[in-house]
Amino acid sequence: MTQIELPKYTAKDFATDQEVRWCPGCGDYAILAAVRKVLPDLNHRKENYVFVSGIGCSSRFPYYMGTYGIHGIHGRAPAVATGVKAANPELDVWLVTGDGDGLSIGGNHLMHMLRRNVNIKVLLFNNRIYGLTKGQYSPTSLEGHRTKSTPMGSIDHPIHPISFALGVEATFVARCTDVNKGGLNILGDVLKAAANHRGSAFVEIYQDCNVFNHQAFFYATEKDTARETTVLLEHGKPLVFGANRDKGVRLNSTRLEVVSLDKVKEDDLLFHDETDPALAFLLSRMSHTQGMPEPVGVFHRIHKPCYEDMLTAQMNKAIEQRGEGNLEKLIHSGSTWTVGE
Amino acid sequence: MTQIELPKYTAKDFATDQEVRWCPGCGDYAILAAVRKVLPDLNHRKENYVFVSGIGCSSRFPYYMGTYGIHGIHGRAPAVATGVKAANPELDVWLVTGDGDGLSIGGNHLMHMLRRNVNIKVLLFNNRIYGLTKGQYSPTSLEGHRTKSTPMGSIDHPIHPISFALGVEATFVARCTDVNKGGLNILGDVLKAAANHRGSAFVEIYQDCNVFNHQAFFYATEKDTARETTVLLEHGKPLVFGANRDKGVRLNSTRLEVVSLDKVKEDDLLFHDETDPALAFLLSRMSHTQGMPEPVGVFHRIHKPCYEDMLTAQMNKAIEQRGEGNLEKLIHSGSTWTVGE
Amino acid sequence: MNTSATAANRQFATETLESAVIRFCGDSGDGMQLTGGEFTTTSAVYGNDVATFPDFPAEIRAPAGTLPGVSGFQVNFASTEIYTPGDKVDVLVAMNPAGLKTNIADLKGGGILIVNEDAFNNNNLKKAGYASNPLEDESLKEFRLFKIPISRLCEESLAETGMGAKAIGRAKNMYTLGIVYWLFDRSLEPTIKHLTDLFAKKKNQPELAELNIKALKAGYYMGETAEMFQSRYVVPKAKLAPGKYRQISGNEATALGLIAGARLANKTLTYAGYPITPASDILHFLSAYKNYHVKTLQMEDEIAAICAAIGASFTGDIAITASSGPGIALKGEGIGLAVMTELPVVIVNVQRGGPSTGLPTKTEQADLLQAVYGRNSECPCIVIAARSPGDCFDAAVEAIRLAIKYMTPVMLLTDGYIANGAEPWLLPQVGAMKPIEIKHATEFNGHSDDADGEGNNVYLPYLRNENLARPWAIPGTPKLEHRVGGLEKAENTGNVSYDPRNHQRMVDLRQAKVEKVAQDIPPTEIQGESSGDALIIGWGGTYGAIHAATERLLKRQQKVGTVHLRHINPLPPDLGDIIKRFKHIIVPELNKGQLIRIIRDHFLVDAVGINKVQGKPFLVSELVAEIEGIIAR
Amino acid sequence: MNTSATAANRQFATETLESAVIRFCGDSGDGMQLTGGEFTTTSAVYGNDVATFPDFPAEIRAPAGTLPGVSGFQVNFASTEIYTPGDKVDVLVAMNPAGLKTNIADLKGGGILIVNEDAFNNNNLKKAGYASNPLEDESLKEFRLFKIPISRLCEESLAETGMGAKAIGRAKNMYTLGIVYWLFDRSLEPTIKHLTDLFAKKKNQPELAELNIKALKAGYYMGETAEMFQSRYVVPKAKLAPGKYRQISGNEATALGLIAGARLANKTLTYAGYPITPASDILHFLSAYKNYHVKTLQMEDEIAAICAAIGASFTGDIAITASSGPGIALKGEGIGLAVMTELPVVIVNVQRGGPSTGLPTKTEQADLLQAVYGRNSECPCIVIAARSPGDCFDAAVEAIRLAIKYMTPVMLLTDGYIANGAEPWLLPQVGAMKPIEIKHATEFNGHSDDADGEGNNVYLPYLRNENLARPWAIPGTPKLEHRVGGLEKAENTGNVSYDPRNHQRMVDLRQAKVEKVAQDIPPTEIQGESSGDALIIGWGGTYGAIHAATERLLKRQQKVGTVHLRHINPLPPDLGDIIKRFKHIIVPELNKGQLIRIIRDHFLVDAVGINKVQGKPFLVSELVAEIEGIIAR
Ligand SMILES: Cc1ncc(C[n+]2csc(CCOP(=O)(O)OP(=O)(O)O)c2C)c(N)n1
Ligand SMILES: Cc1ncc(C[n+]2csc(CCOP(=O)(O)OP(=O)(O)O)c2C)c(N)n1
Ligand code: SF4
Ligand code: SF4
Ligand SMILES: [Mg+2]
Ligand SMILES: [Mg+2]
Repeated sequence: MTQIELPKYTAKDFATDQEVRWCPGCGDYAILAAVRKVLPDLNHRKENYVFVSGIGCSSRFPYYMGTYGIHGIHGRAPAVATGVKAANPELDVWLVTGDGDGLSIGGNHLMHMLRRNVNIKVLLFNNRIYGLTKGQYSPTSLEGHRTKSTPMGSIDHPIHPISFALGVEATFVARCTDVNKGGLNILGDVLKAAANHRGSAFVEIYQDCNVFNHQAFFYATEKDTARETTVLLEHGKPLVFGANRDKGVRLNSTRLEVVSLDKVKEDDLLFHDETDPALAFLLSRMSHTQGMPEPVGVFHRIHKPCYEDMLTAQMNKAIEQRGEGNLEKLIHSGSTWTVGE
Repeated sequence: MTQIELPKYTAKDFATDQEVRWCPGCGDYAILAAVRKVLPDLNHRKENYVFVSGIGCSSRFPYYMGTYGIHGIHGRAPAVATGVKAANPELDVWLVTGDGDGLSIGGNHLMHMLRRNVNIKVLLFNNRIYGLTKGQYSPTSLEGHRTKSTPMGSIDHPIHPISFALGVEATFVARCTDVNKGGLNILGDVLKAAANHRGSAFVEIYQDCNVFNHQAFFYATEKDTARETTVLLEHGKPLVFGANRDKGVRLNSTRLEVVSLDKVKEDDLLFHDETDPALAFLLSRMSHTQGMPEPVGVFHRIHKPCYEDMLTAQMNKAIEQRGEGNLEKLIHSGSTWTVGE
Repeated sequence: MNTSATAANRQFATETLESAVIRFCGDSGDGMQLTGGEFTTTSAVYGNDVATFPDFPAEIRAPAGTLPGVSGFQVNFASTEIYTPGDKVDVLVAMNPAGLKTNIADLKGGGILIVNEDAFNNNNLKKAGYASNPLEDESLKEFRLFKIPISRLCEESLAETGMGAKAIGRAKNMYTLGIVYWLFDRSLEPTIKHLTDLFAKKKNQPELAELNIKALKAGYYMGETAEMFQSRYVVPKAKLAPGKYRQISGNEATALGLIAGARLANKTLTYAGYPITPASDILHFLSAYKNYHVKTLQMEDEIAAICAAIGASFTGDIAITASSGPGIALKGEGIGLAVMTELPVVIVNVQRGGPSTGLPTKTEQADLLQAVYGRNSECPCIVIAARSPGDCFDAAVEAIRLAIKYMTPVMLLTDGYIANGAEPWLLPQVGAMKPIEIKHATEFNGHSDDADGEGNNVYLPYLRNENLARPWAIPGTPKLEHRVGGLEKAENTGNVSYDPRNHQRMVDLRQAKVEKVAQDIPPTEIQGESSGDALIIGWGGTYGAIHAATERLLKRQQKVGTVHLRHINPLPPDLGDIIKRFKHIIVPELNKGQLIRIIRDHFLVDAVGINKVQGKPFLVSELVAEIEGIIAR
Repeated sequence: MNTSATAANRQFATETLESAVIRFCGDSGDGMQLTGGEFTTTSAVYGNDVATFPDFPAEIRAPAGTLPGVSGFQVNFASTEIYTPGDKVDVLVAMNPAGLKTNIADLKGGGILIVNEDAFNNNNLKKAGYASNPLEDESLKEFRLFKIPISRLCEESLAETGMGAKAIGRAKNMYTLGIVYWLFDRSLEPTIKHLTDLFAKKKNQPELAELNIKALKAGYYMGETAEMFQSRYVVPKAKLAPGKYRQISGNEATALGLIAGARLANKTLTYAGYPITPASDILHFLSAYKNYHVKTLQMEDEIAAICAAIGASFTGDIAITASSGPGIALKGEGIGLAVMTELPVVIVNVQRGGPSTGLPTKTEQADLLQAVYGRNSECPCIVIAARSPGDCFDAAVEAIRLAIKYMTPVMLLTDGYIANGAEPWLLPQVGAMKPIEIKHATEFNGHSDDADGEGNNVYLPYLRNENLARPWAIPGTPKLEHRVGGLEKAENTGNVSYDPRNHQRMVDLRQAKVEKVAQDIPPTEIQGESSGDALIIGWGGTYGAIHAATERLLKRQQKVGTVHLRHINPLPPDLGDIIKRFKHIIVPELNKGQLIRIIRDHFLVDAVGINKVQGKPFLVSELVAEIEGIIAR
């Protein structure tokens, strides 16, 4: 797309007159603010944005964006968004979903959209709970989590959204948090990186559900702990973390370990490589419950052709090769015979 | 389960009076024969087997097994099978599905069954095509594949079933081929290993669709090529392959490379570790089209508690803690008051 | 404390009422549901008949003070039998301007209006869209307005507890409840007991229990001492059927009924569900009852849920799934598989406003035609409906009974109104409940032509008994190994069959089987006249309103009779005869006319609908007016 | 070669027939579908009217020689207009014992039976379940049996080609076709041309083209020289409407009609589907027509397909999805979203035998009630049906036209019978086709109360035009940014609304909009009498049989009239009047009675159904008998 003269937008241009109706304190507010703030910087036309969602608290998102939008049905946003993008590849399509919407009922659609590499930006608000239906466990809820539907604790082994996305070969996979009171706030940067990726971009956002799963991610967002429990991924750079940046992550054969920078040189640490899917997969399994920092930033980024581009290319190629079809040609396209008067 | 005296079964005991109706030459026949042959060795009661399937050529499987069986609806076999296992954890539940049934319409159910680690043996017949509906491309069809629905070639990036299964954290992941004319026939061994795994066991079987995608896997099954294009995974052993066992696979940081055993010692090769998910993921991306042998055998095997065991345990614990519920107790379970005559 | 003694200390005018309708409303955060629930229980325990209508916003927590954030709870309590929460409100308690704004239209002229004066600040007034303060202009003059600075009074009375401002602020609903208790001369005891149970025992926060009890008492004393109210009201005990009662909501009753059905069959109950408003509570209740041999599976979606239920049913459990509109739509294909495999599964549909996502927290009755016809091809299933919260229990037991007797899926329709609403439930006598007999097949039941010898030597999974049900052999049973599936089945053997005549036969059999259920339907009860001007045919959660309307019509000497259907597919066999005895046939429904489609088709009678699709129940008055209008035509 | 000249060399008795029905049958591997198709095309090109019925097994390739592996193709060709493939068969060609066994019952007494004698070996006889060889006992004596060693003769005549035994074996269908061509004095040219196109051009195997052409000619000469047949038959040209024709199957016509609709609207067509029998061919056809501005998406399942279609529709494309029974059941929730968002989407349902997976390759008409009622809540969509293969074209154009005009989903019902069946199709005049006008919104259309100034300053996505349709602004249009979704919409603004009265209003509006379609329905055509003893009401793929039956009844002086509905929801506005003019109302359907439910409900008339659920179309004779029976009551 040529960057012709664009109006100068501000975050306010991306608001609507609809009252935002999340619970006070919900992490969704921070994400909404970040998205509204990032879009004006992207130099795309406002009327070309389409926000698509499913059903859930998070999926109310489109109502609060002054763009085109579809609040779909539960779990089906990836399919709706694929239809939008297939029909008009020029549009900037964003998809907002939750851990229930995107990974429970909608896991299959998400998987197929990602593997097809439809050029859509996916924001998965992971609060490890069903918010809108008032507090049942979700596919990312931790084992043993007591919720309305699991009074004796969840017995499901949770899914890791990043591992899932890598397993189905998404071309851009990233993670960040809704807020960050203890370190760098990378939400905006990750959103921009996703926006600039040509292909499916999957972003897991740790999001606080203030009502039904409060503080689930405080370890990763609060001042005291954030720098100890998270590590920022930067392509080509070593994995260093800690409030004093005194710790690092090292590769030992195919396993990872935390080392102290007192004892190990930075050069011996693991250097992040966004293009390596197996490395990204390895990183996706790090959990602060096992004493490992959880990576934030871009796990994986590679280039593959986009679905809608190929779809359009085939149509154009067919037109080129066989000539543009019209009604007359269509109707006479088989072998015919004539009956006289 | 105590191994009380069992009838001695033969493969024939697991046949039915229904005519097998696959196309002549279909790879499904070999798999059927292998399953019928393996079951008698497992020392389980015949009446405890339940074969569950979806819809597709492969999903006709239950009709040909002299066990209990459910030929379900398209894509939903994992859910049906979960219901069977939840209701009676003592049963031996096998699930037969295709690349369309299991990974297209049914991908989500499969994913959740695997992550929950329901103790079910999954045989995914991957023929990279929709057989029963007469030849459309499937999620595992290669890019550019011309089929009935893709006359100009498929534009979808295919999914890798093994990567998918690892991404959703299956506890047992394996691959084998329907027939093997060029090496060891490991189908039986893999089936046994799956049967003996306590948890979800996912087995991808390269299967020849004789009619709509013939020879798709000949590289991996035929005499000339099989030993060059596949490598057998054995826990704790190095990855050696080739008709003369003169080649190996080596780990270089987080990437794999093929090396000649002339130049590299076996000890420097990659040694397989079934318990390492990231290693398994790395192996799952090997493709003969990129000059790498494709692994067969068990990629990954770890132990986690099974869903149905925990489900039953919670029920029993509740009974233990709160006493067995009966009708009288149930009805009077709230706070009550009495209205006099 | 002996409150009644205290109350007796001073003299007030006491008015005795047959019934009264109170509505508590305020912000979602104001605890109105708890408040209303407490008043209801107290009144029920006292001996009134009660009926309730909780009405809460779709949002989890809409922004405080806004109109969409208003939560309401209405309770009707009476010394006679009542059937609805009441059309109009006698006492409205409004905790904030938004609550007042959205609810005032329902307050009777001359009704009592209690407001928390402190909440009527500029900010809140603006959020509610009031240009001026309604407490200070003339707009409320037709009501008996009591402006009480509840927030401040409550705060003051709790100041010495030393508890935080937030906890104290939250206690104002109990303060308010205390005032209302005083006004209606109610005992504080049930609420005190409940607060103790809830905070002290369950949540282990005895200090909160104490705080709330203190607030409750303070409110009560305020009523006593403030000389604000000129009179108190008494709603005497009702003459209710003697026995033990409890408050029960429809969803809880459904859960209990499902467990009861499984217990009567002496079977494990496997429930596979996926959360959806307003059906989720069935899952919540059941998952808390695991010690009743209950297994609950929260599946990945509704399709997985019905399919898991089918798997569990094949395996011999009592298999249940529940959902609401969109989720039930998703189950259509799965229900088809249950019809074809002839496995007993109960599907509960707690209907809500639609179409599509619609109005998730509102009630509607518009899934009847989907229940009867909403699957591909000829795919009959039994459809029954529950009429009231307590009735959900009986309906659930009936659903399981029919599913097993006829080996086929049963759809049980309830709705958001009865699912969330509660009523006093006369506990059924366990001794009077018939066991549900299940005889799993364990032996061969047929003779193969190919085989030598005599006697049975094969298992025919599609052989039929006198009810046209097939046998139910479950995995683990030696020798009866067999396969089921969604392809057409050969009669008796159950093998796959593409034979044209067999297909016709099987389609006919599945239909005939569902029609056989007519033999289980008791003679239809008629409320009122058994012939006359108008027959009113209702079904489901409109029972209360229709019953009350009928009573009123009968009192007004109208020649009306009313039947309320439990069984929708098939219909009661005697319904045709009853219909013939009336001049007008009237079918009130909270949809655009669905049961009426079936009635007209079956009986070729020019039935007239009374229809409302507003996410709200019928008012008795509107039914009465409409019916009289039709009769007068 | 000039076959007609050759044929003239010898003298044969020539019988002239008004029509003849031939059925080719044999193993799935025997190429019967191709054979039948060739005969059909040749006859059509010659100038006969033709009607066909292909009937193939559910398995891809059932084991050779078995009963389930039999594939059949029936063609009726005539010198008069015909409407069905014929009830009974005049000439049966059986390539193996299994084919004979499954088809012989349909051969007329005295009919011609041509068998491939070579295939009647012990092995094949056993597989077909014959105890003795029927060619050698008396069992076929009522037919004119021609035992021809087709395999051997074909082999011999192709021996010198040097081709492999497999290819030669496969050519025996062309040899057989040659015989039949001789018998009916048909030109070989069209088939020679087609074989050349198929093998030489498309598959680049000219040697196979040659081989098959050789076999074809050899068979023809065999007829000529073998003195086996005593006479030849001539079915003269029919008097057909003049113009250009082509053979077309229903699925192809549907595909073409969908493209035509998009071309008439000058829009890209986005088709999102998921393979399912018998609808898959629509996807196959469309994906071959990409140069007509067609995009085809094979999605991961049917739910994804309807949802992608909704996304494409929101974006401004002509959005289509198609499926069959189980897949349509899955789309219910999605269709609800389309109804709520008021977006034009066409959903094609190629109906098949059910319930559940049912009889995937067989036909049925049993999804009508699902189409009309099969979604949660009040969720009306337009329902139309196609009556014949060629009519699928018009119906598809009409579906797109209505969807756009009313901004709402349209369900188009076809069925396996017309989808797979083919008929000569008189090519429509492009000039006569009305363009489909789409005016996307590009400007503000309303004035906001909040705003200063005059003139339009907001976009109201739910404002309505005279057809009650809302405007269609598509992404990329500056200033008209708006959001749609499944929650209830406020009138005009389209904002989420939980307001009770708004909900009622919107439910009413959506219903009224669909009812408005009545204004587009032309006056109902009646075949036969416009008043009298019986009105026959049909719909969909039974048209041919009902039409033919009506002709026969009229010839027999029965006072019958027949209407065949294109529009099912809403019904034609004049249908009620027509119904009143007849004594009996008869509704034949390939289900247990579905349209009849709606007819009875709407018109309160005691309509009687003729129903058949055997996976097969009606026979004309059975319709005639049943209808006469009803009239005689
Ligand atoms: C078909 C269907 N099933 C179920 C629901 C009920 N439902 C709405 S949102 C939701 C889950 C929400 O969880 P999540 O996606 O994590 O979003 P959150 O509210 O936590 O942001 C469910 C189960 C529905 N609306 N539609
Ligand atoms: C709901 C539904 N959608 C579609 C179909 C049609 N269908 C049957 S099998 C199948 C795909 C089969 O492919 P696969 O699972 O790979 O099995 P295979 O035949 O190759 O063994 C499809 C699309 C169906 N039966 N039901
Ligand atoms: S329920 Fe949780 S996720 Fe939903 S709005 Fe409230 S705080 Fe946010
Ligand atoms: S179509 Fe392919 S997969 Fe199906 S039975 Fe035939 S060969 Fe096997
Ligand atoms: Mg969530
Ligand atoms: Mg396949």
